[in-house]
Amino acid sequence: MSITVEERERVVVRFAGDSGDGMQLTGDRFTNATALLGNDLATLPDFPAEIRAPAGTVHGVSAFQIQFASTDVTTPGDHADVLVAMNPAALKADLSTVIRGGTLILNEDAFQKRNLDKAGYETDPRADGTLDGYQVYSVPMTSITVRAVEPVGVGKKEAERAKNMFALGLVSWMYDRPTAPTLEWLERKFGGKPEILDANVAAFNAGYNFGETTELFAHRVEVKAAPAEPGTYRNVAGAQALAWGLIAASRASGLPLFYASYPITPASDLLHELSRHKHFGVITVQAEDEIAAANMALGAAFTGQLAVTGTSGPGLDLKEETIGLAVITELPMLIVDVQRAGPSTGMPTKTEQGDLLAAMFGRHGESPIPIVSASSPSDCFEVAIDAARVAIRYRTPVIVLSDSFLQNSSEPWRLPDVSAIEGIDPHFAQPNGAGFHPYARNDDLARPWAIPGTPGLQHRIGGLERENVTGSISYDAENHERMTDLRREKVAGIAASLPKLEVDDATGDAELLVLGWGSTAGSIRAAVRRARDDGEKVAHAHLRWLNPLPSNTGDVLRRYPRVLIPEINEGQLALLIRGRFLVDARSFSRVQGRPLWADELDDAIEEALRG
Amino acid sequence: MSITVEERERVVVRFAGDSGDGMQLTGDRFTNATALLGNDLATLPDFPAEIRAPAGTVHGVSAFQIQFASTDVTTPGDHADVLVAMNPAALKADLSTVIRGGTLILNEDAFQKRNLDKAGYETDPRADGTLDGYQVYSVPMTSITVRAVEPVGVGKKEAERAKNMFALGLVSWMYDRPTAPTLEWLERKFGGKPEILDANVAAFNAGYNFGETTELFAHRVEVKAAPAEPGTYRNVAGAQALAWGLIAASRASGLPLFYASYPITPASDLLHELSRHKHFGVITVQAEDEIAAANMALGAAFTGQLAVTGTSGPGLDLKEETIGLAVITELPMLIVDVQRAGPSTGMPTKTEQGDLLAAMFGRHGESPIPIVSASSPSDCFEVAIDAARVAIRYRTPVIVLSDSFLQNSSEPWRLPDVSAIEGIDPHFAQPNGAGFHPYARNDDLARPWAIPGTPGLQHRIGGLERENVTGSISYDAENHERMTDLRREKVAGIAASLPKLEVDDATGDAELLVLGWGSTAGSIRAAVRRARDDGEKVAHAHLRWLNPLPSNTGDVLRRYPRVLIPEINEGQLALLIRGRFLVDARSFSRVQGRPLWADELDDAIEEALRG
Amino acid sequence: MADTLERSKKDFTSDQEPRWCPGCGDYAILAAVQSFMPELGVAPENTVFISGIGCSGRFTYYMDTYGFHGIHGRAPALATGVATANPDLTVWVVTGDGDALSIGGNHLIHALRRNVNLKILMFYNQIYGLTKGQYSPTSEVGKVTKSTPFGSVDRPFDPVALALGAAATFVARTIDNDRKHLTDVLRQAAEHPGAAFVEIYQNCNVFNDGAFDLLRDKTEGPHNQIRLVHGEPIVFDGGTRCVRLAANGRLEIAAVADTDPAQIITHDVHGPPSLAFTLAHLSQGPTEPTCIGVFREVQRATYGEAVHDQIARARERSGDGDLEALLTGGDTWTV
Amino acid sequence: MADTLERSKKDFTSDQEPRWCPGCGDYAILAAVQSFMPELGVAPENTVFISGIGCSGRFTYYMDTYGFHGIHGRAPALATGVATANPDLTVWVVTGDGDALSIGGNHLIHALRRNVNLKILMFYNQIYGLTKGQYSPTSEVGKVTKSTPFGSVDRPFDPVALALGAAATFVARTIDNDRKHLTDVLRQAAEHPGAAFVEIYQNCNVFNDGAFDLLRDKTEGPHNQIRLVHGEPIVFDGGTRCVRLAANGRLEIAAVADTDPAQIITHDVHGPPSLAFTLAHLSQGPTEPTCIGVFREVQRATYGEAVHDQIARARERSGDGDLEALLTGGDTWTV
Ligand SMILES: Cc1ncc(C[n+]2csc(CCOP(=O)(O)OP(=O)(O)O)c2C)c(N)n1
Ligand SMILES: Cc1ncc(C[n+]2csc(CCOP(=O)(O)OP(=O)(O)O)c2C)c(N)n1
Ligand code: SF4
Ligand code: SF4
Ligand SMILES: [Mg+2]
Ligand SMILES: [Mg+2]
Repeated sequence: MSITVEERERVVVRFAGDSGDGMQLTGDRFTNATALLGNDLATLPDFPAEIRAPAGTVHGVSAFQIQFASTDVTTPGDHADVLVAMNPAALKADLSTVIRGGTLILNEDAFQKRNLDKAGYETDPRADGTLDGYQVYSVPMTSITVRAVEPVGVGKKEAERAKNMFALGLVSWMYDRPTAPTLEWLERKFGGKPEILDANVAAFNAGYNFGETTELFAHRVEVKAAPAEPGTYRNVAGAQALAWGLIAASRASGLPLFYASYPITPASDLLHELSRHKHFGVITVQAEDEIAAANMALGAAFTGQLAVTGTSGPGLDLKEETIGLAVITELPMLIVDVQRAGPSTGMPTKTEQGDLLAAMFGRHGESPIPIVSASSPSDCFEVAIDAARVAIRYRTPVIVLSDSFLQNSSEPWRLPDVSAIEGIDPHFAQPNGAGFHPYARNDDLARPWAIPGTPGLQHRIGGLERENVTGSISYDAENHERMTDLRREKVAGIAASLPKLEVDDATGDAELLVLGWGSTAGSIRAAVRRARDDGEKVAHAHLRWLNPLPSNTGDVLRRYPRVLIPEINEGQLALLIRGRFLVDARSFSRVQGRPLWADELDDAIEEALRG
Repeated sequence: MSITVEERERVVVRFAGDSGDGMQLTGDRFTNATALLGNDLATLPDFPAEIRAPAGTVHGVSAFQIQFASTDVTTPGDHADVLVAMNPAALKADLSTVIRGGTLILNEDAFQKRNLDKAGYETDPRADGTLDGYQVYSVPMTSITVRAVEPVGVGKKEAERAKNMFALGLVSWMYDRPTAPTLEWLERKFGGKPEILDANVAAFNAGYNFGETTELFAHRVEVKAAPAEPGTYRNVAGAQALAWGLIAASRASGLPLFYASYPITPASDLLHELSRHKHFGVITVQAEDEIAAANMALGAAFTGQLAVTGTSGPGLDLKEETIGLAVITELPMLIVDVQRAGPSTGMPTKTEQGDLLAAMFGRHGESPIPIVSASSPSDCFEVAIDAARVAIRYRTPVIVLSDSFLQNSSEPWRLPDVSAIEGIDPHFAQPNGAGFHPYARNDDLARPWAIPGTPGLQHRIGGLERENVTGSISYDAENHERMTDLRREKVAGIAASLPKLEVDDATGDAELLVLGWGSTAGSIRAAVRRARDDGEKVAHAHLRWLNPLPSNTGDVLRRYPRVLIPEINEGQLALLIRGRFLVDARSFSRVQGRPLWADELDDAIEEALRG
Repeated sequence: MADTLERSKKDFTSDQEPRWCPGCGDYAILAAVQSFMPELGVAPENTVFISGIGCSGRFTYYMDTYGFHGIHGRAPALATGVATANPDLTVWVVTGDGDALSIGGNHLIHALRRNVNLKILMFYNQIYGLTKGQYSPTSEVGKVTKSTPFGSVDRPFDPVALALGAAATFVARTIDNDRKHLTDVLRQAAEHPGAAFVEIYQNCNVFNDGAFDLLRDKTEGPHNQIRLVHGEPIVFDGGTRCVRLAANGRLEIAAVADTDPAQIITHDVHGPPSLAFTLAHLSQGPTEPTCIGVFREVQRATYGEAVHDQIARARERSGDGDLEALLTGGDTWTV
Repeated sequence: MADTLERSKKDFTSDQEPRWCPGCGDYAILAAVQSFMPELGVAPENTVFISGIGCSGRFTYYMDTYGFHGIHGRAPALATGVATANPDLTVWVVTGDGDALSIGGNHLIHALRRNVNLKILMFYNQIYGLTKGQYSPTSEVGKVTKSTPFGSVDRPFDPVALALGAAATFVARTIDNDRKHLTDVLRQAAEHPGAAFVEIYQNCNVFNDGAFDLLRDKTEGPHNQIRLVHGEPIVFDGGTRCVRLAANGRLEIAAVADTDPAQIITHDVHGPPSLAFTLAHLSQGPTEPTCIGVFREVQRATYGEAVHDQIARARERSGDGDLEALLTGGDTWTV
């Protein structure tokens, strides 16, 4: 039987196994090879909530999903075309993610009674009809791996642990991925442990050869490289891009980066990543709690550093009082909120966009703050720089909204020319002989940033209301109103320096505007494209700055007879848009702890168009 | 010269002096006599920010304002008809509060160079034209008091300290207030110290007689008793009424009252008041901070008590994470937020309505919570009971919004029949032999309240997302969405048990609806009345519950061509109303750390009608 | 609220399957606690377990008692509410070293100061487990973790010393894998009326494996555990070493052979907390000989008792509160 | 960052008029600090005062240095940010007993543990002044205040003991009205490299007048102040009383006349913190003879130093960071 090659535009593969099975690593390597091949792609790791749940249980399943294509990829895919399941639990947990008719590659060795029991299968799903309608390939991955690795002479346990490389080899063969990058990577990683290296290489090759030599698979799939702008690319996850963006902002402004944080899923990776780059002069402080972290950052801001504190929802709640202090003291500072599913502890490993209103309004009193959000993993880089630029220019704290999905998923990124990143002048106040007025404002309504160490500019700031210009404590009624207005106007005025809201409206006469923000960009883009392919007139605009809104937002909204706002919350942006512009925007809300699926948006768009 | 008596419908008197001058006490006593005389009234103490600022300085001025009338009184008065100023600083601080042509009663003895300097007067305002257009009475209060007290034989300092009683006596004479209540009160207060008693009585009488015998004052003013519904009345401040309402709710529900709080202006008085009533079984805990206080209350709620925590804005920020925990664990609990001027530390002694959106949205994730607000000092009593009733019935935390103005000001209160207060059945879960499901819901969507000590109902709750019905931890996508919806629907569903929004629309065809919430009720009512007196068609509706809104809110709003929403913030309710109902409600915003004035509302109403 | 019903471990075991990493020290602690509970004679329904966030925080779910899994760091405050509202309940707090000493440090020291009737079990693994391995305020200086790839630079707390500094009335230390010692300490903690702080050395085999080997190890342990017993001279290492008085009132570890028996310190859990504090600073635990057992036990009114006494006295003085009298107290008038 | 310019009190005095109550102990402390500052040789622009909320919090406004009046309880964290970001600054923290020990307790103990280079002045008046008189976690049991009309029921912290429990490297106590002693302690605190915790007995004449009379009073004071001096025997009350060794390593106050001189303890600020801790528990201060002066002083790397050292070492190892190299590190491909 000869093996045919089928060309496909896009494929979604999902690797699923036990926490200990190394699925994230497998996914990473597959992603890497795919990126090097030139496909566009997007990935989504799906961690279990437990650190290491008992092996073989459904709640211990760890998965990694990748969509890659010869055209533009905007999401990791709603559903998988192929699921690699290393054990019954993985099958149980993730079968529902696979399209009907999709391919299942199962590790046959793991389908014994004990594992079926642990996964909660009463009968073998391979035999009881559960898998009817799927293309099932049962491959004894463990035993082949053990046999292949035997010559290397490592112990049985080590040999078995290499089975993920077998799976990787097999899938690499199926999709005709280059093997060199993986082999090189293994070399780098296990160079110091030749036995382990050999075992992994043997397993990988065994997997690849298994595809090549057995007649199990009737065809391979080829996904051609996607057209891409010329440039140097890498694959990047949101957490990395955000960390690097902060470092870039530090370089652009000449201000040392000071990052204070208290660990919390899914924001901890930012702390981890930044703490590795001390040679950039990055100070990272693991604070005793989120309140301390925010205060430390604010203290560092006072000294003239690029101060950042990062957290997730529960930590945002705790930081609010301190953010209010940053608002009234008008100091530049970034607060990164990597949103996760709430309320309360909620589902810490799952994604959500539930913190927008808490970012807007989570502090007592009138406490306006700029808010910016990232729309894709690589976009986090730019967003970090933009946020720093606004914070420094306007002397204001800025909240950066990311989410669990963005932080963990990855995509190819065309590397920016770092020498072209525009400088950010901190414009520290300089002594000029005359009296110093810490609340004298410039045209941006920003006040001077006079840092300790500067002779003659000693001054005192704090949380009590200030007299404008002089900065003295003031209980004066009119001054309070003036300051309240000024704080609002200053933030509103930022819009003047922001890009206008761009609308992707192919024909210019769309009947529906889909307005989004944050990590839903990819899903919305995919859905809007499909709707257009179906002949619908649909436009898409995606907000980066949520406060202030781009100056043309009202105009854009009023240009369309219908507006749909999809969010992974219960309509938070929708409330703001409706309240501000009195536009009857319809909210599409899906709060399931996962990214929006393009196909559920298809329906929502359809309804909005007809509704 | 004979003294004429002028009858007036309403008068606003303001007592102002040094922090040490006893102005609050003077005001209290005047209020008491006024209440006993049967006037309607409202009061407003105005404390300095400092504990005891240096004597004689403007920032050490303490004032007390009262409006009393023979008709309905709704506010302490925008401006004073009469200012009693015990020293130049008091005049300097408060002259602007007096209407043009108003009366100034000055303590002549205090107007020496030193005091003028301290007050920041370069020349004597009595001589330099500053007081042109006012009716000025310069009375040597200190020296007359010292002379009057001489026979008692107390030291000079004690004698001088009694000058506030002189002022009280004089003003009591001017407005024909009964003297007996004051004399009796002095007797009760100083019974144990006969010399001090005699000194105060002598000073009070001297003041009264000074009015009677000197020819300085050409006329007295009489303000007749106001018509009032039959009943027993007392004067009550918001803090008291709220404390007593909580005690009443405790009695009505049979649940012990547990109040945990961390002191903060202006919420501390609630802690002070409740801690005095231990014989009601009230537990008060002064916690180490606001987070602890909220957690302690939540712990007490878990045990089946009526758990309450109180604070002001900065403390609300800190409690938000714990409130989120109360939301997801669906336990009854009250959070009282006595708002003050923000952001941050702001102006701690000044009032504001700046926390509405923080109450609505201050927590990460979708975390809906009922919010209720009080509209007058005495209304706090009912509000506390209503809040407890909703919290217990629906198993939900409830935020009670009060503010600095409400807590400190007072008004006559027709005492409710305590035996008629409807009981609140906590409906604790009882063992029924069958398995217990902590998240099984009743028709209100409320879950069972199973308290420790109940055999067979052991269960575990917490901040992780729960499976509906069973309450097991769940990471299931659909369950999360279902629970998110349920939490929202439960809170929304409370509207069914709440009174509809009532509109005060005299003619039924008003062209403008003025919609308010909280402590602005009195000012709005006064302004709306005046507008009607001027022939305008204006309606007034006042929201008590801000979440959920009364079920007919949309209908009411749509009935009027124009809607005006006055708030002591920058349009927080306005945003909610606009966003929810797409009604072009106009916001009137005045953020000056003080109650709204009816006369500034006059203009706003005028504008809204024409605009 | 003890009674005399017969109960077994099963009565305290919920139907939830524990989900810690295989090999985690938490399993041993859970088993010890579940087995110990029947001995207390307190019904499951009168027992409340309260925990914060962390691997340790899951403990609550495995006990078939009332349970509240609070938010990070706030368990002592949540538990203070429970124990103060209803002093008839037996309230246990389970917390981690990050939960208790990092974000929750303030609530812990205040609960101890107030002497709230809580039995606080702090799982001391010198790491953040649940968030996958950052250092903790109890990690040793130089600790390499995800958040400190070049080693931590800040000195850790000694939780026993901190608790003593916070005026705790009961302070003890024990080890996850020594069931007998652990149970013995639990018993004494349970008997103590007031706040009992129990530090449990707990092995996190995923992120900080072996941190306590010197003390946990079956062969090393006996040499390095200084087992404190009230009223007995402090000797260890098979009777070869002791704690003795040195110059200027200081204490030191010495060989028994070289020591005048009169100089050997007798352990005393009562009196001023100074002795306990000194013992806590004898060495850099857990990497040197380390004291385990009860450091301190003194009796003071518990917070809950004092609060309810005050209410009882107010009622004796003024009778049970009368709402009508409250409202009409002060000046009223009738129309 | 000391220099040799001549400065005077005026250089550290801002144009804001202090607004404490007349007679408040804060005035004396302010005057002492302003007078002492020139001695340090640090320019006002290199000096930062950071405070929390409370009467004490206003201190910041009266110093003509850089100043940050933070929110309640968070001054140590805010100051940690300042001192860690820029170790060249001299950073002072002014806080109250409520600010530092109630809401801010956690930040305080962590700043001490980390040995952040902060000079922390805690105004100990055993009351909440600014909020008009509620009890504080340092008020004695039974304290009648607005929030405890029937007396408080919870035992207070001893701040010195708490600081020692938190591994503080410098702990001292002094008194508002003893300018010489106060200045002397400030000097030692300033010289200490690292976190210095100074408790200052401060009279709040409005809400807690006379709390420290036994020690502040010109005639009572000398009898009751146990003045600690490193290296000297601990005697007081005009040489008539002393601190001596008692049974089982305990210390006690005794008459010198009844004491073998060899038994008198010599004050030692170094070594394990046990001696300092014992001295903190000699009595129920401030209503019995009470130790004042420096309890403890030991040297450890400061947090700021250690953080910047780590950066310097990373730069030595890897050179100054190169953004381009960072982005292109790992697998890239070119289209
Ligand atoms: C407010 C908040 N901040 C941070 C977190 C993230 N978090 C959860 S557990 C934990 C630390 C756990 O360490 P420890 O208390 O030592 O428990 P262990 O897992 O080691 O048992 C952290 C930082 C959170 N859940 N909530
Ligand atoms: C978050 C927050 N909670 C409460 C307060 C109210 N508050 C201000 S100062 C203070 C306590 C002051 O006591 P202390 O620290 O002893 O200072 P003192 O006034 O006695 O100098 C409190 C409770 C606040 N400002 N912010
Ligand atoms: S991470 Fe460590 S502490 Fe947590 S369950 Fe696993 S082994 Fe136990
Ligand atoms: S209240 Fe007390 S501490 Fe505050 S300023 Fe007045 S006297 Fe000083
Ligand atoms: Mg831990
Ligand atoms: Mg104090």
